[in-house]
Amino acid sequence: MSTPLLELKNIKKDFFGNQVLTDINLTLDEGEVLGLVGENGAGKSTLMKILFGMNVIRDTGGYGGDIILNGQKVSFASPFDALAAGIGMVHQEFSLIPGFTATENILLNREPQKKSVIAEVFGPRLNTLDRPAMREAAEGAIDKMGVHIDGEMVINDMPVGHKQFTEIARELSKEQLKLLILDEPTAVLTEREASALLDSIRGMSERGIAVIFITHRLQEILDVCDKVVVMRDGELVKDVAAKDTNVTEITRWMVGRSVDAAAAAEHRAPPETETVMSIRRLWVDMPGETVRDVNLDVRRGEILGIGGLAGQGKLGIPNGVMGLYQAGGTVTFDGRQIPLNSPRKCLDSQLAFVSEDRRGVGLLLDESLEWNIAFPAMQIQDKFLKPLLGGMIKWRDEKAIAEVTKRYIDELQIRCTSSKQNAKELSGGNQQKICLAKAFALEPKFLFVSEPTRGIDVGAKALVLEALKKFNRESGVTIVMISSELEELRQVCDRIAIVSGGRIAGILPATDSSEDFGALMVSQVV
Amino acid sequence: MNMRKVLFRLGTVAVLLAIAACMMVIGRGHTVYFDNKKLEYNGQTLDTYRRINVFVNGEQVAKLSAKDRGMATFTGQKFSFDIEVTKEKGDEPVTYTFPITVPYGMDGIVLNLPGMIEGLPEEAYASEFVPVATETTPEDEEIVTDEFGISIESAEDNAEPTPEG
Amino acid sequence: MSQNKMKETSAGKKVLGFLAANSVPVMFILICAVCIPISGFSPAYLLNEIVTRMGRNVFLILSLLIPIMAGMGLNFGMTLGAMAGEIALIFVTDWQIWGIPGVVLAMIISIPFSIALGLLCGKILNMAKGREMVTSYIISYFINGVYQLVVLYMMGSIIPIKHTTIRLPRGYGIRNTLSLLSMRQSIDNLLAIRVAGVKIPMLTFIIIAVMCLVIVWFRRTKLGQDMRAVGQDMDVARDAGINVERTRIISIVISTVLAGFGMIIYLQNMGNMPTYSAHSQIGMFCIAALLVGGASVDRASIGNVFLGVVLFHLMFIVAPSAGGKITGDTMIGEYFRVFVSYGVITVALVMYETKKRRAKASMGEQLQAAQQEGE
Amino acid sequence: MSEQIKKNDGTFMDRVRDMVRSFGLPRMIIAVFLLVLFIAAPFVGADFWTQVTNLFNRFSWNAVLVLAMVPMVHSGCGLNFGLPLGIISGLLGATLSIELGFTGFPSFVMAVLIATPFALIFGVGYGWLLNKIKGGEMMIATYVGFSSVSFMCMMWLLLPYHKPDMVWGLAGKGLRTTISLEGYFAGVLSNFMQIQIGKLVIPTGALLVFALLAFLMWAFLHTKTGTAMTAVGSNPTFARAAGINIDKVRMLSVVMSTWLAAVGILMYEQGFGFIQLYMAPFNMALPAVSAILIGGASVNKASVANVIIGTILFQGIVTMTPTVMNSMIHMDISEVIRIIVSNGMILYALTRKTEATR
Repeated sequence: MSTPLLELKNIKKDFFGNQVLTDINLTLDEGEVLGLVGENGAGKSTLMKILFGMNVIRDTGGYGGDIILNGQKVSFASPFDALAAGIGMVHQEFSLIPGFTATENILLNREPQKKSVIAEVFGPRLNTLDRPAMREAAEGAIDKMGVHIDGEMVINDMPVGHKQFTEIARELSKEQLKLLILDEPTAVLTEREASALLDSIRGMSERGIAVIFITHRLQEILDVCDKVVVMRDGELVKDVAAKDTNVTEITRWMVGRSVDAAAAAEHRAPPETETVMSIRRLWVDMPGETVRDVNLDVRRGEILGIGGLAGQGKLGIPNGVMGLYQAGGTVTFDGRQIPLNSPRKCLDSQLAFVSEDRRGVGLLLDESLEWNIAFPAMQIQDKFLKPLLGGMIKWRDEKAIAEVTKRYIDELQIRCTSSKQNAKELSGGNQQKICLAKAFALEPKFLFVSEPTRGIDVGAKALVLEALKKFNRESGVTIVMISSELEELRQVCDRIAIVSGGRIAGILPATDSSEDFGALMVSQVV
Repeated sequence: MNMRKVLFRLGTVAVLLAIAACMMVIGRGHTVYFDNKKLEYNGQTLDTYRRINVFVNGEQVAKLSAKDRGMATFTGQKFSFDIEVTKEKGDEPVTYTFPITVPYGMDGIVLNLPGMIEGLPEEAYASEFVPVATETTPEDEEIVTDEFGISIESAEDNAEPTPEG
Repeated sequence: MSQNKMKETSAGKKVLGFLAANSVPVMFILICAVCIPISGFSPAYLLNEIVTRMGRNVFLILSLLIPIMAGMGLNFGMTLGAMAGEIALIFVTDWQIWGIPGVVLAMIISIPFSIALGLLCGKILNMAKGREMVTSYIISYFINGVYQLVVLYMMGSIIPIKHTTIRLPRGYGIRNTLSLLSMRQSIDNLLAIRVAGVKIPMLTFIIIAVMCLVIVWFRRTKLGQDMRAVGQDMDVARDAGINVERTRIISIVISTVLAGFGMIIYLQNMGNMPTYSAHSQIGMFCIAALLVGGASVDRASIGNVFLGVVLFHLMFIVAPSAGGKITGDTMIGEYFRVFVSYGVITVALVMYETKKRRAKASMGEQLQAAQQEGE
Repeated sequence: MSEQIKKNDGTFMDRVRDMVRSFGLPRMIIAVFLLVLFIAAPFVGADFWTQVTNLFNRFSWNAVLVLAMVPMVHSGCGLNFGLPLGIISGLLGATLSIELGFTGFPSFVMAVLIATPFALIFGVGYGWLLNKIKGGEMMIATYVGFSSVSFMCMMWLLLPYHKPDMVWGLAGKGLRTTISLEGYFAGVLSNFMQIQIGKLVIPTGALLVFALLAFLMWAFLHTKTGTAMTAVGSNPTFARAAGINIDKVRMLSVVMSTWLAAVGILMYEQGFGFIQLYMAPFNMALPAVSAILIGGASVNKASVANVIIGTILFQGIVTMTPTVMNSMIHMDISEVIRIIVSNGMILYALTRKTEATR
């Protein structure tokens, strides 16, 4: 038997002690199409980043295990090394120059050139571009792809699908290409474009190019792949031939966990109370998390989870309701309609929000913890202020601020040198606790918590979830928690709504089986 | 390849330097002053001429009566001019052609024409022109501007005014 | 019938769109159209002036094109090149090199100064990505200080300056005005032809034409392509293996060198050099002229340069006289044109920033439309 | 006992090191340079107390202009290169007050009162513009300043001023470039409660007015609105999520800055004794900007302390270099040093990575 094109042996990776990949082994033959599936955070992207030699990996301490390409052990110092070795990757985000034509983009920085005398003096960059040769090379790559796009069209004028194809053609135009990684390429395509892409993947495979195909659309995997690899929690859980499996099975492998029973154990019965917030026909323009037509009712006193795959719009819901991104539709809270696109009005109605973007939205990184915690309460509810001159002047009450900060530091076990420390000096977990404290200080009736455990360590995770639970139980606050980690939602929430394709795909009690949630997650993926 | 590139670059620099050097030679400007003045040399006294017309490239640049001084400018080191000399009133003008070489470092040279006509040695008729201190300052010259600088410079001066004493 | 009407409205829209996209040049055409008759200048005079000013200024303005291509905005740092050119001219004047050789020599001498200053400017701008313009603007002030230090204090004391005529009476430093009489209009006069009383400096125009060709050629080179790529999206260009920082520095260096040449051409036409103020406003006026020609912060063409020079300088010539005729005070017109120069840059900058913000806000409308369709 | 001293020493050294770090190298260099100038002053024959008096005077003229930087830096609008706009309001106030026939101290008060509505109107317009172009404030502010100055150049000629003290004698109309304030408000603050000890003269009144304004600024930053302003500058998204109307806060900061600039120029004129019109306000922004930066501010952080330190350092260099450097090396390079130092400082602030990310 010939040596496989690519072999991964015991690949391990941790981010600062956080194990994200454990002992990944897989092989890939020439011309083979491998479908890689898994929930968000399962480790797919990290694995691909390792394979592609991305800088993040090296900056965070490298990886363990071996990558063997064509029988030789390789270690890429940068994506350029990976490219030279014949690995191409099409990322989720477009990497195209908007004002260039498809041809120019396909051959970006690899343009055929005509020699000129001036270049001898000032270096080869003063060679003129050989436009006809460029056109020819680009057309060759487009032909190879099998989907026709106009090489002379400027990227800005293209439909999204064509941009995606331009990226693929760029990889194909590289002579040495042996392995192509496609990271959710169909997410932005229409159905027709997607099926064209699948055809082109088959074509590539016939030419001997191996393809790693990452997608949430499981049917596509079954249609085009030779084998399916399922990852979960940084482990490779299944490696089977595509013809031997089906969508249900794959879903189960993706979300199924051995700890199922334990997680759901301490659940109370979901409170059967009246609706406290009702969302109707909500759309939100949040880049990458577009919400299309969401209808959702939240019951008083419950913890509602919102889950779903990344990019499906679950983050858009709280951001839209709280007015951080442009939104439309109606939101009624406690019988009163809440105007959208106005954070102030939401906060005045005693709603609060802990953003997923801690550093961007959640914190004043250059200010003290005291400011961070007290600021919204001060601005919205006039807390921590001393009226001077008969209320003409609202003076900051440093003492009250320090007190409340101390209280939360103790309560949430925030590790800091003093309450005057700048927020940016804290670790991720402690920053998250500050964000919670900020929301708690508002004493809201209703709290949105978005990705509360993203990027924090296990200990802090448990503490944060416990704090939320306690806040709900003791103060009777309704909480809507958004998270990519289904298991986390199932630990804390009473009910879980799954968002797929910008819409609510279904709401299930937290005690339902993982498979049911998994099926909902992939039901309307766009 | 790399060697080649270095060579080409050095070549370019050399060419530029060569052009620069060339320009410095051919563009070097000199001023020639023609004197129709008495000259004493080795006890010999040469008298002025009644009229000397100086031509450069066929163009008249000076018309010198006795004790006059004329002026012409040229670039480069070699310079040739023609003079039309009228000794006394009514005489037929005599034409001479003089090629001279001006040293590179010399901005201006004064030529005593009577001396040259008599064929005296160079040190007799040629001397370096030394500008007198009371030369016209550039401020007196006509200043052409693009009106671009409109009173903004004065604003700069005013930005940090000093208290008036 | 209705179709016809639709066509009409779309044509109307097109005209409106064209006017909106070219509002600055259109506005200037209007100003000129009003001011020219009032000013009372003869067409021959105006034409003569325009041709002279074109020869004088176009090269300088051309130097702005390349940094715009590389996405670095309006290069207020072109002043640095102007200073390099001036330093070269000081030396050439002191060495008494006259005429065209003097101009050529000055250009060659300016190159190393321009390159050094350009490298410095490029390096600093790379440290201040996203605020290139304000930084390059401050750099020009900063280097102006250094220039003064060198020219006003070091020349004649540390740097040998032979001729007392160009030194200040105190012995060191260069006089406020440097006479360039020896090379005045030497380029302009060579090959100059007169057409209907208008002197056309052919050699200058040939140089400008060659420069335009070079720019056109440059756009087609690999480096030009890289610059366009860097200008549009630095991250994508970096991912594709283009050395973004180096490319940006090169664009500034080229611009500085060209500005140095441009300044020498400009000053040989003027025939004298205000040593300490010649450069201080040149950047502003070149930028204003370019913007008047319809360029924006991220897009400029050779056509913009020529149109800009014509319109801007027409305004410049007629404004004082027209202002004088209207208000009885010529100073009004002079202030008016200064105001217009600054105003046009302000307007261009504001339009650029608002356009950048507007591009981001269109997605929401789409979503709303989609929902309404569903209803 | 001795151990305790050692410990104190350690913390002291640490504090010095911290101070140096937070102070920044260029600021240290400038401070040391100024110190050297002061030490050298007596040796080159410059009288120490005269120098100090000069510094006090200069400080009292300029400090309010520098203070005008603070609100906009706090709200994240960056350095207010558009200072001339506020200065113009002040100039309008001063000229109108004289035109209306006020003299002495009342003319100063009237100037402030008249300047205020102008500053408010200009500030609102300017703030509205800056809200439309978030991210590109500094460059546009610069050119808004320039445009307004050149626009006012026309206005100074055209507005119907008649007071003989102010208009061109021959034409009888059009304001002069420099107008003497003798008999109007020249020195009305500086001479108020002036303290004279030997050669040292302290312009108490002017310093008190600055102290009052500085105190009000400090107090404002401690109120609810002031806190919101700081938060907007520190992280606008955070502030928006906390229900702050960012545009309104930024607008307020711009109006405050413009008004302070108007008062600042009046303070300057009362000390200087002259009103300077036409292109004079043109480059007034740069010295103020560099002064606050020298005082330790950055593009989005500034405090009243920065204003005081910065003004002292900057004006110290401006007053000391001519006298000291000239006698030392017999060259008047003070102007050049001022240009290099002030613009170099602005460049340093603009290129700082930490300060560039907002």
